[in-house]
Amino acid sequence: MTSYLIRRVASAVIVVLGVMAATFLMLHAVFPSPAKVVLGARTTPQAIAAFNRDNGFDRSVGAQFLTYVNHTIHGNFGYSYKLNQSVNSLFKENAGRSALLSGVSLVLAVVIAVPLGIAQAVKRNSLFDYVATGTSFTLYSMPIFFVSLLLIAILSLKLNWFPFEASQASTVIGVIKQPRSMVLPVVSLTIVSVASFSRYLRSSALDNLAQDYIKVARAKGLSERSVLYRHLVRNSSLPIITLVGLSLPDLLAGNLITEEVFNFHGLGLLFFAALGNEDYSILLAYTLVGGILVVLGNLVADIALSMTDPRIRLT
Amino acid sequence: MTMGLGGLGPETDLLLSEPEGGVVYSEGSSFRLALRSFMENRLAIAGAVILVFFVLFSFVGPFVYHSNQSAGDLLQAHLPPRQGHPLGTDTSGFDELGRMMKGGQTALEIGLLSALIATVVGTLWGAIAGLAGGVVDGILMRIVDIGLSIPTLFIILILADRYNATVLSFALVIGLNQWLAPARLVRGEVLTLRVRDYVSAARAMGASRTRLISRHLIPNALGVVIVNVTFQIADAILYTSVVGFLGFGLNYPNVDWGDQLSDGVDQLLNGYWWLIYPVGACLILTVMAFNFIGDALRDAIDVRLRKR
Amino acid sequence: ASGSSGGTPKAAGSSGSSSQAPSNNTNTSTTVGAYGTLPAASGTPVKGGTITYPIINGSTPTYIMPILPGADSTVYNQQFEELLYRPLYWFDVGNRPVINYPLSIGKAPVYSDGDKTVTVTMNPNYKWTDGASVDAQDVLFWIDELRAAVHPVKTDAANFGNYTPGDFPDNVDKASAPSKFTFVLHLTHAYNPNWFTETQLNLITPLPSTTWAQDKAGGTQLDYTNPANAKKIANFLEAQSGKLSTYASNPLWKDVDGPFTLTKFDSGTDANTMTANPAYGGPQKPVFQTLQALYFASSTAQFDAVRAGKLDLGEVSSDNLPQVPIIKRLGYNVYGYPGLGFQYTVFNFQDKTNHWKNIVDQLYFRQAIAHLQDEDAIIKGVYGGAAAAAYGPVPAVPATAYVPSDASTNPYPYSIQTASQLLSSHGWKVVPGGTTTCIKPGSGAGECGAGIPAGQNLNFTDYYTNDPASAGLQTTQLASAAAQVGIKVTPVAKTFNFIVDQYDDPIAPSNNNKWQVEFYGGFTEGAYPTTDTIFNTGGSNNEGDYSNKQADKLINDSKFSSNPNAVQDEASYLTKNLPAVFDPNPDLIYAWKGISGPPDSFSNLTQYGFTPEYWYLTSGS
Amino acid sequence: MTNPASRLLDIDNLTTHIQLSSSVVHAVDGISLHLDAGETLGIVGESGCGKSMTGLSIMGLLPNGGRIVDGSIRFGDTELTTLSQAQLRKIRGNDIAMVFQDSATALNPTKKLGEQVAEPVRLHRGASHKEALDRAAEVLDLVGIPNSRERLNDYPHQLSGGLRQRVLIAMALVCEPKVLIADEPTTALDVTIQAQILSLLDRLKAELGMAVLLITHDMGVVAGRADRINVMYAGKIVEATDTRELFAHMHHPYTQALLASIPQLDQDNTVPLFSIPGLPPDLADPPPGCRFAPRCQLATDECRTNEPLLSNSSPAHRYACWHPVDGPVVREPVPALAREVRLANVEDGPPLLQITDLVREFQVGNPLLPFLSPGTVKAVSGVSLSVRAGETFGLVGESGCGKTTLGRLIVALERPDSGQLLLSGSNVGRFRGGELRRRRRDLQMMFQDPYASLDPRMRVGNILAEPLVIQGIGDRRSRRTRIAEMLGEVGLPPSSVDRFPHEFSGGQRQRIGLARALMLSPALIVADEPVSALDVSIRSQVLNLMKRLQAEHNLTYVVISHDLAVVKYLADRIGVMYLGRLVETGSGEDIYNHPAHPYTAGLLTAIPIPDPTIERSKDDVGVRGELPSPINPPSGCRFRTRCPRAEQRCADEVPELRSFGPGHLAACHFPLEAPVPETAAPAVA
Ligand SMILES: Nc1ncnc2c1ncn2[C@@H]1O[C@H](COP(=O)(O)OP(=O)(O)OP(=O)(O)O)[C@@H](O)[C@H]1O
Ligand SMILES: Nc1ncnc2c1ncn2[C@@H]1O[C@H](COP(=O)(O)OP(=O)(O)OP(=O)(O)O)[C@@H](O)[C@H]1O
Ligand SMILES: [Mg+2]
Ligand SMILES: [Mg+2]
Repeated sequence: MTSYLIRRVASAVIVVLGVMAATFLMLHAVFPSPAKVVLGARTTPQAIAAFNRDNGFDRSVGAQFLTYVNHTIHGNFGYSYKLNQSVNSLFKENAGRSALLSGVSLVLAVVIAVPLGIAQAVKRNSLFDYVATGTSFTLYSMPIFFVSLLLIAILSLKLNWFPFEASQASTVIGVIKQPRSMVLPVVSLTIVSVASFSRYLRSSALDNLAQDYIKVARAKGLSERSVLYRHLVRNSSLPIITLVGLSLPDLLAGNLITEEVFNFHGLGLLFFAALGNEDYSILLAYTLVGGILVVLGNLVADIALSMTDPRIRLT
Repeated sequence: MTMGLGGLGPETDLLLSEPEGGVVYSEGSSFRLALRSFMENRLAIAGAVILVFFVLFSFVGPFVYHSNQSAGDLLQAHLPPRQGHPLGTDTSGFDELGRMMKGGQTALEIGLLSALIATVVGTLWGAIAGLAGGVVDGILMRIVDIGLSIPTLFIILILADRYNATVLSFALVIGLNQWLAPARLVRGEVLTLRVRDYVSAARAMGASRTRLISRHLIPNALGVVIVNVTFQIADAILYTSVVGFLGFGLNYPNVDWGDQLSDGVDQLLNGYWWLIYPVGACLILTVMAFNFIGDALRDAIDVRLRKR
Repeated sequence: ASGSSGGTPKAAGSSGSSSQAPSNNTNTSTTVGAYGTLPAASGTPVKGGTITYPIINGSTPTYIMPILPGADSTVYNQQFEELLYRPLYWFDVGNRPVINYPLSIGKAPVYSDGDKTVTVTMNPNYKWTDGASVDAQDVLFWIDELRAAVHPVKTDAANFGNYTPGDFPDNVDKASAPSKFTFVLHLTHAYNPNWFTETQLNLITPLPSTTWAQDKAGGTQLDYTNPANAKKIANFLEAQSGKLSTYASNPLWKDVDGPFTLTKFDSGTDANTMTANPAYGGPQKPVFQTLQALYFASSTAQFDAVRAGKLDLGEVSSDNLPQVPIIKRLGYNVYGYPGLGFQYTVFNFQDKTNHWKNIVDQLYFRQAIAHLQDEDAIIKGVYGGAAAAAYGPVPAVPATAYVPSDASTNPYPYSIQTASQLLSSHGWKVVPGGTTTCIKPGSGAGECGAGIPAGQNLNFTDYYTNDPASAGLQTTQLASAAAQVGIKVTPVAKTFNFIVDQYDDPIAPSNNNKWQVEFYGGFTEGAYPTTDTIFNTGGSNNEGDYSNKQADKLINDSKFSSNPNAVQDEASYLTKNLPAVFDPNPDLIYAWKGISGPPDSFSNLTQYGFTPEYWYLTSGS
Repeated sequence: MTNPASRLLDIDNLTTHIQLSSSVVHAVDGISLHLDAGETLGIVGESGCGKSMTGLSIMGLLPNGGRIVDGSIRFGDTELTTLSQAQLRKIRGNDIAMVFQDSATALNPTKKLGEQVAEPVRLHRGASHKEALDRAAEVLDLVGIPNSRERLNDYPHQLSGGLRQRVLIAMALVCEPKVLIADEPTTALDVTIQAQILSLLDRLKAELGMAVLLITHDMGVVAGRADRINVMYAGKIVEATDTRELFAHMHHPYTQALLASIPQLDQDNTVPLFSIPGLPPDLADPPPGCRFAPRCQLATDECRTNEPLLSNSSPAHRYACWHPVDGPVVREPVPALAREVRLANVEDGPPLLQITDLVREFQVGNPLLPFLSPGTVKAVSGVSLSVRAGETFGLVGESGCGKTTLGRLIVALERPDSGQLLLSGSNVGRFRGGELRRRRRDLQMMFQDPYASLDPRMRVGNILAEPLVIQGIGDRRSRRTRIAEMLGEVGLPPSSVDRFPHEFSGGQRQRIGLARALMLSPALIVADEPVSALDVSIRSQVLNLMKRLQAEHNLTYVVISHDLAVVKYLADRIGVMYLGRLVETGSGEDIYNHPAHPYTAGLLTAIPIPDPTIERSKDDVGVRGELPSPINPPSGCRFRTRCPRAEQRCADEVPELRSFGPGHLAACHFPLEAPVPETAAPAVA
């Protein structure tokens, strides 16, 4: 277990560093310096030179990267010239809201997908199964922004059931206080994951149904229901843990678009604006945080799995 | 087991005296097996039909339905469906139906191309990792992890800014975002394949590494890879729309469903429904078709593996 | 008041309100380029109440101190900060970008001693919150702080966005205050008075010299005339202005002379709330109580809010125009008008690849391209009529004192044939739909021109901003027209920032050979629309490195000669010589409901003028 | 005949069909049988003959599409076929319990053993959680699981296969059912464990006074355990009578053939095994008449047209055949080379293969961080042996003792960590790259799993051509002819070249595997469990084939199997492996008649003999306990932990191989035989 942890954490660190390096280099390849963007179009070459000098954008990429790493290690994610604020404070502002949105949708997705997938497996090749499969495929085949905008057009602007934009409250509590305004964003973010999760759960449940222990359970005289609840459900939902871990990147991406579409200011939106502004520090910080989240997600997933699934011994 | 052999329409060898080892029933190649189970899958058939339809629509359509796609007329912009413009015109004044055909071509091309890029890169990567094992494997797979940990949009937008959106560069951008999954997949496959007995057998005959790879590993990993390709195409087409939505779609004279849809979506509230729903349907149905097919293929190949 | 910004770069329409707008036939206004009608003040004013307006992601207030650093030198910061701190000169009378003396602290400046001395007398009614009146010292204080900010060079423009080396404050030799409400500036050269008034004096915003002259919170007031102190003070104020979360609480920013005081500021979104300042000394004190800026992630989100009737004042972007009828039904008034400035498709005169430099140097080629651009179709098809034709740097509308007489005639009207003839008459074999090639190389008459080899083609890439959509549509128009004379134009979408960052010869000389044509929008001009720094040789904003002796001379005159018509001459020359292809000037469109006020107080929005103090909530809303 | 009062189960004309998408499988076709209290009824038959379906029909647990179309199953006075699922459930696991074949998947991997065993108690007895667990512990004790209390909280993967099977049995017995259906309860286990489990079942049957329906394909298993036996073939019962009667005087040719085709320990291995040609019929469209007819030597047209019925024979001994036989085959000596003749071909002089102190250990855990690894698996630890050209060397031992690894070492698929491997004098370990590849042609291997050893994507033609192509032997035409010959030799139709592996039966695939190994006419062939994946009737076909080819081509085999009988039949000399060590080597006679090592003796006892008299006379299960972990094997003699004669010394010093006669070596401190005086044994057999 411990040795396993050591190993995983070690590789996690490597990955995170890799993410930092990769994003940093990519950014540099495209925008050697944000000077022009920061100083505005009416600026002068001298000013730009000066800006680069003052902010070290004239140094070698390697040197800049080292400072970046160094700052990051000390928990300093840099400063957004565009927004005239430290990235840390910007993240503090927004992280909560993003976490809320993604978290709720993720939980929702799992809560819906697991029973759905298992039900499909149990009733496989029934009408229900076909319908469910069809729908999940359809949703799965839709670009998330399209889903979101359809939801807005129909449920909000046509039927006026829900507000067209997410809660604008600046605190998480405030957001929670306006559940109606979060319905659409959450739904559109949930939909896509549900589709893919349920597919997976279905096949996992099918595999388990084929196992002898199900037959044994029946041979004990258990009713179908208890066979399902006592034996099938748990084993076939275990993979969801890994799945959730792996789906984090998609979740982040989806989150980004949903926030944009529903005007929900969280990290995604921040990132989105930053992309347009080449707001260096924000882009880097976001990708870094994203990377850490993903790595951590998988790590936690594996550990969680090892706790719930006795077969997996983390040696 | 040995039973059921005849299960699939036996066709005995015409032998005068039955050999000691018994007769052999013909069932055709494993490909035929797979095909058979594929054909039994209704969704798969649906997918195939849809796909064929849209291929014809995109590539044959323009010969049947003529429209000027080289010069748009701004004075004829975003007209609702009418005589001469069965699906109206888009914001540049191009005939929407004709545009959709053109867009279909590009979407399918990009989908295919980027899926190929992703698959080729991913397969090689995964295969090398799986075969080399040990430290090399460790390094290569870390790189994949890194790739998976960077927000796709970030990469796409960076690359999109760097490279001008042509069909090729577009396919590259998407492909280079998609190769990670197959890399992992193929590595896993190789890891299992390389310890199969028939590989040992080949080694025992003195087969060289290259032969092992080219004659045994690759052909047997192929199934998984092909399945993956179909999914990749689906994803790629989806991505075109996301990239379009972020404003890096293709430009005149090119166009693809992705940016048609994202342009259309801007018009959602303006009630220009003809710029949204038709192309939306095309995109979603096609993506869905590929998913159906991929899903069925996967089962079909499983059947082949299960068949023992 | 955008005038004072000395021209901020403007993404194609995309700044603030993406400014495109089709006039469906409801356009009853008679003025060219206007969209919708401008209602007269109506309804019975309600005392107090709250008026809401949008701030949109990327164009939110990020700086409060009236010396805006480069990073924060945007019209949005200006509008924000000018609600609290009044500039010496207020611009725009309605939709006309001219000095608005009734609203200005300074009276008309007096030039003497061969235009080398300026004397300004100030309106004594303006008071700081602490009761002290806004006087000449406050102006001198600002000048000293400005000097401190830009000297010794830290990152000059980084500390003051509108700084151009050699210009203000460098060109002020000495500043003095002979009397409480009068100050005198002695200049280093003789300048064109109009230029100096409308591009230099307009930068001035008096600062509370009696409360801000500190280097720490609650510190003693220092003698700011001592540069060392001035520097300390500047740094302190800068630092304070960096703390967005303290904007509403910091006592510094409580001392204002504008019509409002800041009471709430959300540093997460920059959404903010202001309340009327009873001590305001201007001609119109606000009758309503609260002015609230609501944050929106995108202009789409903003418009959704308008559609839902959530905003008293809203912006209408080109994408939303077909829905104007809907919001009108909700009771919104909608009005749009082009802002002063120009949008242009820039030629790169540096790119040597594929002999582009030699080709674009040829006036006939630039003319051909100009002939391929169909402004009328663009105005109708792309902007639905909500834009004004513009053929040069100073278009016919909005009306200023400087519009050249020929501004409203297009020297190069849309015509495929003319373009085609221009080419074939200069030694090109025009192949419609194919590739036009040079068959008569050489620099003589009827030949392609110096350095253009036989078989040369006319293909080029045209980079345009991916937002707003109109940019793409315009570029597509040009491309598909060009195709008809065998010129292959490849449009490529990039982010606004990428373009201004990468495809700008003075800034990124290394990319000189990477682009031929770009369209990222253009410039919002100041009231004095000289193209100094934009089209003069080596100008810091001369993106395409256009260089022309005659143009240089005219631009120089606009700045230094005393000729009052210098700008007109400059403009009409550039119009013909085509340093770029000038594009239609889109309207900035606003929608408001439940509020009213004098028409000018709404029409000036189109010039980035923001005078909510004139508004009031009408009963029944 | 037992009196009907004690009759528990009475099945009459049970017919079960399984509906497939395109066909109907007649899995069970009108069988009738009965089961009385306290008796064990054996059901034997080849794979796919409907044994399991019979069991599942009784339980009412047929797979999807499966249903009972006719007949009745009476349990006491209740008719099971007409009961509702709800009513059936009351009986399942309570009155009638079932033990399944595959202990690996038959336990829920994520539930504690206690829970799983207790479940039926709570269900049927309505016991409290605590009571149920107590009962579970009790039963686990009963099935001989050491310190069962603690085990309650273990998870299945923490148990060895043997223990898992015991748990399964416990689970079935926890409600003290009247009838226990054991479907191949030991097929997946090692002989040593199998013996333990079977005797356990016997004991429990007696203690709980229940009736057992013992389903198996192994005549040996039923011989010792069943009171009566039903022989099934292709969904029908072909013969049914009491055990001794059956073995002594079977009437059905199938029964006879089945018994004859099993290699037996006391068998003269110069005589080819009796074997049944062909394959069992496809139950989707069974042949008319007698279903065995196509494979029966006595079959006449009558057999092929109308079906013989069980009923028209005496109730004491029912059989369905038109041309009954009486008793086992009298093995008339088939023209075969007598042992002497065979051994004459075995060249003397330097051995073909000479292994000394071969060691192979596998690193477990992450190769990148060895210091974190739990240790190494001692797969092969210092094995020495030699094989002479033309002879067959057999390797036996329990699963996991290192047989395969040793085999792979011999054919250079694994590299030894230490030790030497000489092939006709030259050190194989030295060869690298091209040299090694060229030399490989002399060393070929035949694999255990007929499904994994052939590339599913290659046609048989290419599979057989591959060795030649790789070694660059011959041209297209010569290869084609060679392949044709070889197919003939292994008894496959020429048309096979164009077929894919999945089109062949298991036995046929093994033939292909052998053919492939032979293509290069290698000096040595390692056959790893060549027949253990095959059905009894098929098995003998392959064994005969291997023997015939050896005779014709004077091949040298190293045959690996966990089945001593198979090894003894094939091999001239036998090596017994235990936990990576070679504990005894000798001729088949030596090993069988006077084993020196207790482990060898134990193995012999454990092997079920298809002869009631012998089996019943056994008083000992042979080897008790389980195989220790190969990661840290016991010190000294590795067998000591399970050895009845073990003493302190065995823990302290590793026993040397000592000679017990010519070519008969064993490594034991307290051997069962007296070692030959001159103790200085050669290090090598
Ligand atoms: N789930 C199933 N679906 C379809 N056919 C099946 C299924 N299970 C078994 N069969 C068929 O039913 C027949 C009898 O199967 P059964 O399992 O009873 O044989 P068996 O004697 O138990 O063989 P084994 O010794 O391999 O367990 C075989 O022809 C088999 O192919
Ligand atoms: N590649 C490997 N990596 C790790 N351990 C291995 C490997 N191959 C074999 N082992 C271990 O070595 C030991 C001997 O394995 P081997 O397969 O040789 O035994 P065996 O006698 O062939 O067993 P069986 O009868 O089940 O085939 C077993 O404990 C096995 O788990
Ligand atoms: Mg069975
Ligand atoms: Mg083995």
